[in-house]
Amino acid sequence: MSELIPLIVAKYNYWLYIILMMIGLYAMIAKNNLVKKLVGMNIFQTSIILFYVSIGCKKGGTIPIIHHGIHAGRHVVDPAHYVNPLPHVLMLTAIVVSVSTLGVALALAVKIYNRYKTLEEDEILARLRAK
Amino acid sequence: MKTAGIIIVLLAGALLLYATRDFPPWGALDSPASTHVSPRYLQKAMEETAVPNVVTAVLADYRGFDTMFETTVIFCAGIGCFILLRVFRQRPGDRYYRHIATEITLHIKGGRIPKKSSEFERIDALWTPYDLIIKTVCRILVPFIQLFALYVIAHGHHSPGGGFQGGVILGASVILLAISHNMRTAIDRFSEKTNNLLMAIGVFIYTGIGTVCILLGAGFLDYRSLSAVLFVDKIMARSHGIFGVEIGVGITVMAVMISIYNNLASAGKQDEGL
Amino acid sequence: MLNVIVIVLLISGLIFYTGAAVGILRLPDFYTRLHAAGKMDTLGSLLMVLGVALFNLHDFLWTQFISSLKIVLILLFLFILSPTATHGIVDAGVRAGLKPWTKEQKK
Amino acid sequence: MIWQLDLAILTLVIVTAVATIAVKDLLGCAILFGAYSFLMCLLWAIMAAVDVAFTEASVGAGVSTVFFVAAVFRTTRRTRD
Amino acid sequence: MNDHTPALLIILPLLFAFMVSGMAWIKKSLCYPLAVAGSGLCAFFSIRVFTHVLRHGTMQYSLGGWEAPWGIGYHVDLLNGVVLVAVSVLAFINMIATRKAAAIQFPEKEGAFYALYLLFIVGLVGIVATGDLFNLYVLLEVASLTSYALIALGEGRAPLSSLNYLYMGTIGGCFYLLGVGYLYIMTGSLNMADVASLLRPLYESGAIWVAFTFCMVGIGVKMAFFPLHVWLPNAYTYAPSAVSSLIAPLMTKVMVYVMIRLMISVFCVDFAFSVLDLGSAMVWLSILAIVMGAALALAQKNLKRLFCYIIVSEIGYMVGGAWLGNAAGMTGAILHILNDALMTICLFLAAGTIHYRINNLDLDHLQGLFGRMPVTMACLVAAGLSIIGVPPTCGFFSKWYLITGALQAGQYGFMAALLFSSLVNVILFFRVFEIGYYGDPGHGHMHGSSPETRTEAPAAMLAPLLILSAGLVVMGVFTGSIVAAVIDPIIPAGLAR
Repeated sequence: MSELIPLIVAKYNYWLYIILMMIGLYAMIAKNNLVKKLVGMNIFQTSIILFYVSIGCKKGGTIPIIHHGIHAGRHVVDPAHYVNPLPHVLMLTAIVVSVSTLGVALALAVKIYNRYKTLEEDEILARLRAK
Repeated sequence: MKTAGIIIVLLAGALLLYATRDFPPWGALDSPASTHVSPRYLQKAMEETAVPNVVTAVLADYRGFDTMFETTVIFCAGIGCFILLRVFRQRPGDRYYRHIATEITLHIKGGRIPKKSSEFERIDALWTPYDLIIKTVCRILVPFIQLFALYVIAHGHHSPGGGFQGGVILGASVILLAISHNMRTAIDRFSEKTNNLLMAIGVFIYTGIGTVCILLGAGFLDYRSLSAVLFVDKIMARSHGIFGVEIGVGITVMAVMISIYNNLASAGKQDEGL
Repeated sequence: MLNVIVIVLLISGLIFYTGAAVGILRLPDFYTRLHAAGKMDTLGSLLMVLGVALFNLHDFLWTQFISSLKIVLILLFLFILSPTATHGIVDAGVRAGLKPWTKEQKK
Repeated sequence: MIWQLDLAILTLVIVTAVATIAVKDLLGCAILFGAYSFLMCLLWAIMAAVDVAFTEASVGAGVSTVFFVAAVFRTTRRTRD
Repeated sequence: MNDHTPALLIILPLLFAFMVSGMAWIKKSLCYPLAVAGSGLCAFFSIRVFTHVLRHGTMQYSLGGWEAPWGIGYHVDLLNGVVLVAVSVLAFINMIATRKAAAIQFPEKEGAFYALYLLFIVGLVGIVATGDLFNLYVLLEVASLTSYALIALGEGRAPLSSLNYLYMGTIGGCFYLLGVGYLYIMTGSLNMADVASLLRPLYESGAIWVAFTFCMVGIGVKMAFFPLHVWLPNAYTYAPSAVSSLIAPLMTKVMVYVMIRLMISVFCVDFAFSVLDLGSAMVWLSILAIVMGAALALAQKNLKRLFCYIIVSEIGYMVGGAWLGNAAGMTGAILHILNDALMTICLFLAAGTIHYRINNLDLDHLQGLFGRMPVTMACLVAAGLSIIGVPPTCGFFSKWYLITGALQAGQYGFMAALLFSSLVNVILFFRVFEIGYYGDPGHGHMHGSSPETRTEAPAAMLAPLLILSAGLVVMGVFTGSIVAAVIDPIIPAGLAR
């Protein structure tokens, strides 16, 4: 047991993000409702963000805002004290992309609902086939 | 579809799981991700940009080009929602008016649209009497939210936050007004034209600052050259450049959030919503 | 001394939170549940946030004081907003025509 | 970061994610999605990614939920799965 | 003083896009001229960049004044340069050619439409010019988001097919992002050249292999490679004609470019061909793509839909050529990116012009079109011959290189598939020509004007179409020099000659 815990601690974050990703991807592929698919899409995207943020983690690192370490006019900063800022930057962008996609997709969903009066994919396809 | 979905999902999951075998342990200090590029940001950001929040420094300066396109993505979403949903010519439907003094509700079916007047107030078709407590509290709250949003934008150099978060909060304050009162109240204060212009102006500020840098003889988004205009040294010029950029981001994000909400909640008619 | 106050505040906050959680789970209908959630949650969060604000003043510095002040502002907003939100939900419930639970009804 | 706390929140996140795609009401789905985003935001705050957490709190838990609710208001709550 | 053209190439259309969208609320009549100016400047600067690269070699531009692994760098070599020119020039020509059609379809939202149009160009041009993996993702999302919105403007099923495209496209984008994440965790860098140099000792690692797979699957979704092509036909068929002639030729080709770029300058050819040894599997997949695309095209009754399936099979050509693993195949693939962009824009512009006049693209409505729109149909014939691969046109030459590559690699199946699809294209186009030439003009056209009158499209639409179809032949004639000057230097040394 005592050997097992370090092994799990070393990687569990990556495993759990994969589970989240699988949930999201499954919802996107298998769900029938258009808005449900969107929720799946968002879960998928957040899971990727989780993955990136996990990359940036460092043991014993604090938030990347520099608050000490001025020596003789020069800032001496030990990178091990702060977590990696680059994945955070990338993920800010990814969050923005996900909310933009969500906006456009919801606009499309509203448009589709106005035309077909339903959000179920199979009902829409049945209606199209009936025409 | 379900079985296909399960197969694809399991396949992808298994592949990803297989790859985690080769990953460095979580949080390891000697992983390539934390030794190759990022240490330089942490060590030099304060010296080179005078911004203690390294995320802001990387976001708006080292990788400022990414952020410009991030703002562009938001702008695309705003324009996309507008072009998809907005309907300009609408058939006159049923409208409801209330005489303010006597609280008599009038129902006008089709026909001409009456002009604005001070005695009658237009109300939603899905009319719910708006609650006094919620209305008052929200009206008191909105200025404070906006103040906080401005603080977040301006203080992004020293604390978490920045243009994007502040812009979202600014947009949320107007959305709160639209939810707690009604959409016309919000649109009266913040018209569609202003909103759409601000949407373009914000990103224009960002790109414009980059272009000004070119005109001053440095590379695109190289804020150092702004020192000639701002009368500060090169490091502070970077800091000020980041601030200008953040303002642009904030304006665009605010306008886009409001625009998407208005178009979504009113299905493009922009008269009544949630 | 400060520590004791902080611990007392945090623990009493936790007690109120627990009460809110039990109330939401155990009470019979919409209104009573919201009653529990609205009141207990507000008080619980007030106490906890106050505890955090005091804890922040551990070594008294100007910057620490400023951040404590900000936390007190959060407290103020919570005090206004949490009841308003509860009121809004109850109002919507009344409009939607939910009947309050009476003793005669079965659970 | 305390890995036990981290693991507990991650488990909660997965539970909310499953609940979000399993619930049979779109409005409930939107609200659960807000809860999911908020838990995610907590997780990132624990992992010291404060900027990401702030953004997720304002975007994921705030504006996205409002967008979902607005879209559900203009369409329908009904869903079969 | 350094040269800013690589940056200006992207910034100027971006600036003009914002101006157009703001101008829509101030003075509407200025929108279109501004859009043309933006697109034209983009084309002008891309040509300048290309000539500069031809003369002086690779151009580097670091944005924000930060050196490459820390900041974002642009890296324009010959491969980028030539694709840049193709993208920006074709987008510019399409903007001029579809002015009338767009003005009819979106009378009130012209400003927003042209803003999205310019942003789409910005996205594509940025994808081609960038040297940073994550920047590529952001620009990919710019291009995708604009194309979702533009496609959904069409009639009928357009919103639904656009939403399907959005789901597929987001899965693709996320897979690409995952792949980049895996690369980042293993190497710690995002710059393409830097990653390539750091990857070499890691070739045996499973994570790199998975990263490669996910990048390729993501790009494959976006470029509609065969099993992942389901979104393409509906999306491009129901899109408005001004949009489909913009997106159909450019988006998929740029994605093929991204695939080649990842293969030759991120993962390097050694990894793609010797370590992974995926070559023959990918070639078999593309054989499937070509055959299925051609077979499905045979079953279509709508002109635009037929072209869409032709695109699916052409994607198979390019992917297969790139994965043949020798210089001739790669040359064929790169040449085919250019040629196919030119051919498909011709096809879709012709289809758009026909749609502008008769408002219907079902094959049985096209009867007697040669009499009614002779010039448009002549251009359609030229594009069709090029797709089939008739010698003076450019389609022949890229097919020639592909077949040579297939023979050298011993992939006779690929060669057979190429010949099969050419045969199918012959059948397809001659059926269209037959309907257009011999079909009874009165039939299927009960309403409207007398069938004998010539209702040729306005000159503003015809002139670009004529220029483009002349370009088909010009490209064909100058193939030799293009290959010698542009494509030969970029073939990586690791490939068998």
